[in-house]
Amino acid sequence: MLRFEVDRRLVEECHRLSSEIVEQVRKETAGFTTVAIERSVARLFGIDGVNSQGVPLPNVVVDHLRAADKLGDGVAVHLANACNALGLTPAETAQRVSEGKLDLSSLGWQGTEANRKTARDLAKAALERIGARRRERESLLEALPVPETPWLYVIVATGNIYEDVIQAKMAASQGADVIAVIRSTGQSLLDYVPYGATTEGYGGTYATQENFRIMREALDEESHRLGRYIRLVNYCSGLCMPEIAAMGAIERLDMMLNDAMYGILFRDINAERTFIDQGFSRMLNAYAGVIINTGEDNYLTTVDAFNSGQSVLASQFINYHFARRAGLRDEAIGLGHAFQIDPAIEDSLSYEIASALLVRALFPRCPVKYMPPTVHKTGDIFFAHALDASFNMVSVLTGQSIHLVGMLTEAVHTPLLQDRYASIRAAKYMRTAAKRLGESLILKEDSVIDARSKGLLLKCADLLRDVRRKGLFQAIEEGVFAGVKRTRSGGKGREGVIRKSEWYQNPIEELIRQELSVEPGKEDSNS
Amino acid sequence: MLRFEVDRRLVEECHRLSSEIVEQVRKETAGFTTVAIERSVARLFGIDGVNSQGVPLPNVVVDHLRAADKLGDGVAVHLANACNALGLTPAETAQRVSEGKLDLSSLGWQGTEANRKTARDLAKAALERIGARRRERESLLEALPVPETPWLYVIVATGNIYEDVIQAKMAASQGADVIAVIRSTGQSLLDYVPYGATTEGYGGTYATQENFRIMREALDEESHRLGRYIRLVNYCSGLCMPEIAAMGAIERLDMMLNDAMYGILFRDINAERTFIDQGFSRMLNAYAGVIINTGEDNYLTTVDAFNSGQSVLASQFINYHFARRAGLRDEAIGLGHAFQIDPAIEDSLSYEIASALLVRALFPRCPVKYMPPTVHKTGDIFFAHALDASFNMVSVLTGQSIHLVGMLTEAVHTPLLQDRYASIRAAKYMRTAAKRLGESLILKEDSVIDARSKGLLLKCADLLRDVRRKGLFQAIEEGVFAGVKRTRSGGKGREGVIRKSEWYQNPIEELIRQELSVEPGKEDSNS
Amino acid sequence: MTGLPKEHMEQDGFVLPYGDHQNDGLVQVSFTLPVKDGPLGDEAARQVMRSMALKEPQVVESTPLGEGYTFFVGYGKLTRPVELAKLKVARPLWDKLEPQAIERTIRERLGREIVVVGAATGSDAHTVGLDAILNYKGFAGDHGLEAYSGFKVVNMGSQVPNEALVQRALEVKADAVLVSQVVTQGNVHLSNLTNLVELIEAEGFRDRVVLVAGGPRITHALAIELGYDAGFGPGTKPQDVASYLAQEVSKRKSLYSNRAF
Amino acid sequence: MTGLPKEHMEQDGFVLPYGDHQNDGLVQVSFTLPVKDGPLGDEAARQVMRSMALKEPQVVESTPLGEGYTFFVGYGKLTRPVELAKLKVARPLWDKLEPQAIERTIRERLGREIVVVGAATGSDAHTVGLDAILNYKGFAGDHGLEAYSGFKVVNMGSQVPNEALVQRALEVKADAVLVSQVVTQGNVHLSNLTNLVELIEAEGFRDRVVLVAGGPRITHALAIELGYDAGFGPGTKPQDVASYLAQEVSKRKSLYSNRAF
Ligand code: B12
Ligand code: B12
Ligand SMILES: Cc1ncc(COP(=O)(O)O)c(C=O)c1O
Ligand SMILES: Cc1ncc(COP(=O)(O)O)c(C=O)c1O
Repeated sequence: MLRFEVDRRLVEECHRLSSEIVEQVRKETAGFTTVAIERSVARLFGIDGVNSQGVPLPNVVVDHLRAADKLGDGVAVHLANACNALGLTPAETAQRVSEGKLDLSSLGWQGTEANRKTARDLAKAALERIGARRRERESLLEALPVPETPWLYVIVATGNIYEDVIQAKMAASQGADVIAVIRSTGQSLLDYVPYGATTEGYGGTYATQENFRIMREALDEESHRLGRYIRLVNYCSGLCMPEIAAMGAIERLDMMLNDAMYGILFRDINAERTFIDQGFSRMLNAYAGVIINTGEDNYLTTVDAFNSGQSVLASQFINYHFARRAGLRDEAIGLGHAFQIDPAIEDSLSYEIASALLVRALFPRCPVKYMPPTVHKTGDIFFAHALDASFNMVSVLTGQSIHLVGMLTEAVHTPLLQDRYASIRAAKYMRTAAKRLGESLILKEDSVIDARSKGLLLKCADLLRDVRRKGLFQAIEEGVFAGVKRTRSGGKGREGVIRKSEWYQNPIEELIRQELSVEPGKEDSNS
Repeated sequence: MLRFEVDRRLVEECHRLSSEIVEQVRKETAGFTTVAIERSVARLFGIDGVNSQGVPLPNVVVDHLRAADKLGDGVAVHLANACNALGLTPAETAQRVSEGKLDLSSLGWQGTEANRKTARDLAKAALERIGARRRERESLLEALPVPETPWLYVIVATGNIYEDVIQAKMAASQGADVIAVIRSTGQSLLDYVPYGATTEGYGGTYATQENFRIMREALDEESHRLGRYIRLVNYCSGLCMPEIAAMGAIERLDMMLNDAMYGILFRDINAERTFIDQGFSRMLNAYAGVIINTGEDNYLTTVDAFNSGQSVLASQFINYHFARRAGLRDEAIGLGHAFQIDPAIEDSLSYEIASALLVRALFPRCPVKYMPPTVHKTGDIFFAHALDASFNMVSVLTGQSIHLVGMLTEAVHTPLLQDRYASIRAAKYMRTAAKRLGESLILKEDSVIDARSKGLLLKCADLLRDVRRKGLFQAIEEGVFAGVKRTRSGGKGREGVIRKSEWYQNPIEELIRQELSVEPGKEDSNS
Repeated sequence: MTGLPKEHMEQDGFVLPYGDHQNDGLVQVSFTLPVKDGPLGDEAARQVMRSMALKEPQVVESTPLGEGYTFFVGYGKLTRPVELAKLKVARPLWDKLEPQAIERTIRERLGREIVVVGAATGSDAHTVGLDAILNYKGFAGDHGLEAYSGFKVVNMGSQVPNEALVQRALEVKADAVLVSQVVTQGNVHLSNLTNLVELIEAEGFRDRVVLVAGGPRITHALAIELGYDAGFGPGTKPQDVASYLAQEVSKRKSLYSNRAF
Repeated sequence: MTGLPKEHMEQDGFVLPYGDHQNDGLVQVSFTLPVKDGPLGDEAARQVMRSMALKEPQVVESTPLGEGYTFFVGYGKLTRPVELAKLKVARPLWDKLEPQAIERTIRERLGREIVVVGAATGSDAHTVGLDAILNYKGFAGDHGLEAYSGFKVVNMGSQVPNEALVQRALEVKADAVLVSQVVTQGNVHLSNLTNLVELIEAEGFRDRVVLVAGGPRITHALAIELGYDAGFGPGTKPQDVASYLAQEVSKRKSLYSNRAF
């Protein structure tokens, strides 16, 4: 592929700055957990299902402890206490709590050491379950290798999981390597995860554990039929970020959209809550062997791509360091990037190449998730298709790894069966036709592309210096990313941020840290 | 633009070989004229219109002389003789002949010198008329410059000249720089040129002088409206090659499809006739300031583009030397090239770049006419559009000059209004988006592209050596070009080849040779 | 959508699609059928085209998409012309004004600021279009309503429940309520928009407010049909909306001179 | 077009186009109207879609193409399903055979070479398709009829007048006449093909010859309708044609055992 040589000193400075930016946030949020994190622990302890009013049991348990002002201890010890006291599994405990038959706060305390140990045992069992699914993926990947990059990533979004299955299988048979089930509008603001198989969503299908299971099963079947492992993606953003990470780990999802700032900027979710949630959810992703997809591509929908390239890069550095701190290896950090410059701009294609090259050079081991043009598409489906052809070319030329296939009907509707077909066909063609194109070309010094890449990196470093100076919360408050301003204490879901008590325990986190050797405030050394 | 460095020694050898190949053909055909050449002279002397049976008067006059076995002298002196004898203009002469009122062969001979002089005067008047149109073009181009390359070239082909006008004007307003009126199937095998405005053709509109005029007038109007000179193209191939060149010269066409071998290979027209006709028609093109378009692109419709690239190149060398011998400057030799490799082949895009680069490097001053993919298009108009996007990119990247805009409906029908729009839109986008892309990149030595370009040139040289050895007629007999085999004496229209008498005179040719300083058997020195 | 030259609305005659020749009626279609590819599938596709009143239906491509589904591209000829004079088009009743004229209209005809509240409602989080109209920055070189001294703008942002929007409109005594709807899958925009009108009617201030909808699938006609005063689709400029509001709110002032706010 | 697995012909039930949901009926259309762009133009486009029986017609793009013409892209929903069992499809009545089986059939059932004459007729100069079927080289890895010892092939090439083809067929006592028609503008292929049948009938040897048409817009059904014995469309392999001819000519031999040649 075509290569760009970065100024290593500058890159190191960017890494140092962002590492410091991220450490600052970590320090300021270390004393807190969230309702969503606790619900994930509950889920991982085996609590699932809904009560008679349809409220998910993880919510029931967490709300119950919260009402008793015990949530600061974490759910884990309290569930362990019930276990030790009554010999109940967490699921049984939740069931009783939900039926009003059990009050956890009035149960006799079975001893801190004993409870902590039980909690750790429950956590160990949970992680074993996840580990098993991870190993399952590894062996499937060995048996059913995915021969070509970039992987072709398409979305299904009918709103009905059973239709999604039909469309996903067909997409896979047409050549898609990765299937993302887009979720319904509005789900990210729900402070619970809907339950069971669902058949009605708008602009997407609800992310539920059962939906995950149904789709994973269908894709496993299809993977075997095709001799190629089809990866499954869903979102762990929004108010339930860590819970969905847990569900994804259990149902062997392969990638998850997980961004440290997307919820803040695009869903007006409280910033502290988001930073805390992303930390734990990424640990789960890391343990599950999930590749995360960050969401910088989204910035270019609210600000101009030509002028704001540096904010995408700066955010990638920051997201990267958040991810490293959660134990994700480079190979699991799928940084979001996008082809969004106004096609009316002279040399737009060269500028797109410049930024695509740059992100590859800056994060050489990270599988960039390259997003297609969307903003400048209109109902002229023919021109949209031509624009995607350029995107496909740049993707292959610059050696991107995860290629979100652009749709000719982007400005019209979520993709029809035939839209996905046409788009996959065009992307496949380019992957073959331009296979060794990048190897054939050398970037000319001081050319329009080279100058743009260099300029972007300089601006990115400036921006990171500025963010380092004022802190990430302040930067967000000033609208540095995506042109969106959010205050530290504003936004949805802040009430779900809980100060940890001195007895707080999250045994899942502890174990993951231990197994992946991630110390709080430190990144692991593979960098 | 991206560049490829050719092996100069090898290129010089190719030029020497093809010059010799062409000189051999010239020598073997120098003693002949054709009915079509003589009809062109008649036309240029002002003979037009049809007789009561609809037979064009140039045919009437030429057939008349032929019947009297006088055609070997050329029409010019006989028309001059009539002029000197009866004081008639050639047009009046033709009228009388057609009415059976005049027998040219029984007219008293007015003296060779006198007749020759009159013939030269008539020729001078004709060339002045053409020269005036040429200067008209030059001043229009100055007033209405065409700012961007590649020029976007589209076809109109409704069969009805009035519909063509509507579609051509709209295409120009959408961004087309060049309009080609495709002619009806079958016209190339007519041994006369249809007369008047026509409204019914199949797969194209008849090439008639009136149709030329109507379209030129409409495009002049549009050029003024748009402030950009719109070039008009038609075909001077087929049995009436030189006549149509004459008509094009008179009606200020700007480009003409004119290939030294197309008629032989694709229309089974006699080889000797074709070589003789192309020589004179190109002189007319040269004098009129017309850019010719050669037809090597067509070869890749009957043989595989991946395996037969060298035959395209070899033919370009040969066509080039035929053209130089007819007085065409490099800037007027639009060599045909095409993007036709099977898109299913790995690295097909790199191979396309390789050959597009090579042709630019071999003929640096010739305006290559780059043809879009056609053969591998199917009714999947979406994929066809994506394929054209690649073609558009290669065209801009490699700095082609005349860009025939590919149509998404290539495999379906001659372009609809909306097809042309979508295709122009996509091509315009690429011209802007990739403007300086080529300047940004350097070709890597021994890469897949570089190796392919080098390999093609080597094979081309081999092929030319072979053709030089056996002669062009023999090579054609063996199916070297386009995989089509034609014998020297076979094919249509051979009866129209006429041995020149010792009194033969073609004053048009003489004057053009004089004014452009083209000696038979020599190329001019701008090379 | 607004201030269009007259000739855009006043064409007549009968028209047919035009591909290659006047009135040839040529139309391109593509669709997917749950049939296998093959002669039967092609015939089914032709039958679909016949159902669409297309003559000489041609299937130019049929591609299997996977188990039992086939994608078709076709061309056919429509023979029933459209009579332009008979078309009913909801006509915009305002003129496009220049910014100064807008300010002047508000100052002179209304004599106070126009208060507008805008939101992307329901679960819709697309704010780019709404922001383009409301925020100072604007759209395509044209500043948003905030840039006018004649407008006071409350932009509530995205995913705003209809109830919250109604509440806020009452609080700030809004002259105009501007709603953006971008997501249309399952016609969710239609139910959202209808619900808002109902809430406003229930609160009893429908006649005191100019109600405007916008979004890529919104047309003026659709908005009218849903009980709105105006609708703005793709390519709307802030100036269009400002022109409309300046004229409409001023006009209403005289109609409801006794209005509470 | 030949030797298709049975299930390709034997589906039934009612089907509708499928976009996002089963039976949503979604169809994409594009066309150009001689109208200016604007609300009236959009409404004319919706009216065109209504004429095509599309419900909820959506114009998603309207682009002016130049003086008074506008290009539209639309989506709409078809609600009238196609009943598969009721479709009439001309069924191919031959089986696809392997090359050896083709040779054997000719040898054993006919006992002599099959003589075929092929041409691209009228002013049509497209020979690639015809050559693909006839010439040794063949198409997509499959050799043409020339490669079979059972066929004697006369390929007359392009732009052959129907009269010349008929003449040659008589001269060589052709068992089969193969015609290629690629250019279809103004339906020129239909008149060409019809004219050929008439000439052959006039010469009185229609029943002694297998008459086959081929080309990108040819279907078996169309060929039958025009009075041919078979039609071959895009993607035809030489082997398909060889299979058909081997079986059909052999069959006819028994029917017309007294035939002149
Ligand atoms: C940018 C974008 C996003 C951004 C939004 C950022 C933001 N803060 O707005 C992000 C990335 C966050 C996003 C997310 C999603 N999106 Co989105 N997104 C788009 C995209 C690419 C562009 C929209 C846009 O900004 N257009 C530019 C503006 C200026 O145009 P506009 O909205 O039409 O506005 C103009 C007019 O309509 C009018 N107007 C609009 N509103 C108003 C209001 C008033 C009062 C007035 C007067 C005028 C007016 O004036 C504006 C200026 O001319 C479109 C695809 C496309 N190319 O259109 C998809 C699209 C709209 N998104 C879509 C979907 C499905 C989603 C998701 C639901 C996907 C998912 N499941 O995750 C999510 C969730 C969003 C949610 N909960 O609503 C679909 C909607 C499908 C449908 N028709 O139902 C689209 C069409 C893409 C697709 N093909 O799938 N999206
Ligand atoms: C190659 C080509 C040419 C070459 C032809 C070279 C040659 N010796 O054949 C050249 C460059 C010379 C050419 C010229 C023209 N062409 Co042309 N050409 C094409 C092109 C790109 C490909 C056709 C092709 O070779 N296909 C590959 C073969 C294998 O496919 P096929 O023909 O469908 O054949 C298969 C089946 O149909 C079947 N079959 C075909 N014939 C037969 C016969 C029998 C007996 C059987 C059993 C089966 C059979 O089996 C074959 C194998 O599967 C098409 C566009 C396209 N992509 O389709 C335009 C196209 C066919 N050409 C077109 C036109 C208009 C022309 C011109 C008239 C343009 C002009 N005015 O100058 C000229 C003149 C030609 C003339 N007088 O007929 C139009 C026809 C429009 C229409 N539908 O009416 C097309 C569709 C392009 C376009 N969109 O405008 N053309
Ligand atoms: C990181 C991330 N999360 C989530 C989403 C989707 O939005 P929501 O969380 O509202 O479903 C996106 C959009 O593409 C995204 O990039
Ligand atoms: C040089 C040349 N002449 C003529 C033609 C057109 O064919 P015809 O001469 O049959 O009209 C072509 C085809 O594109 C061509 O390339």
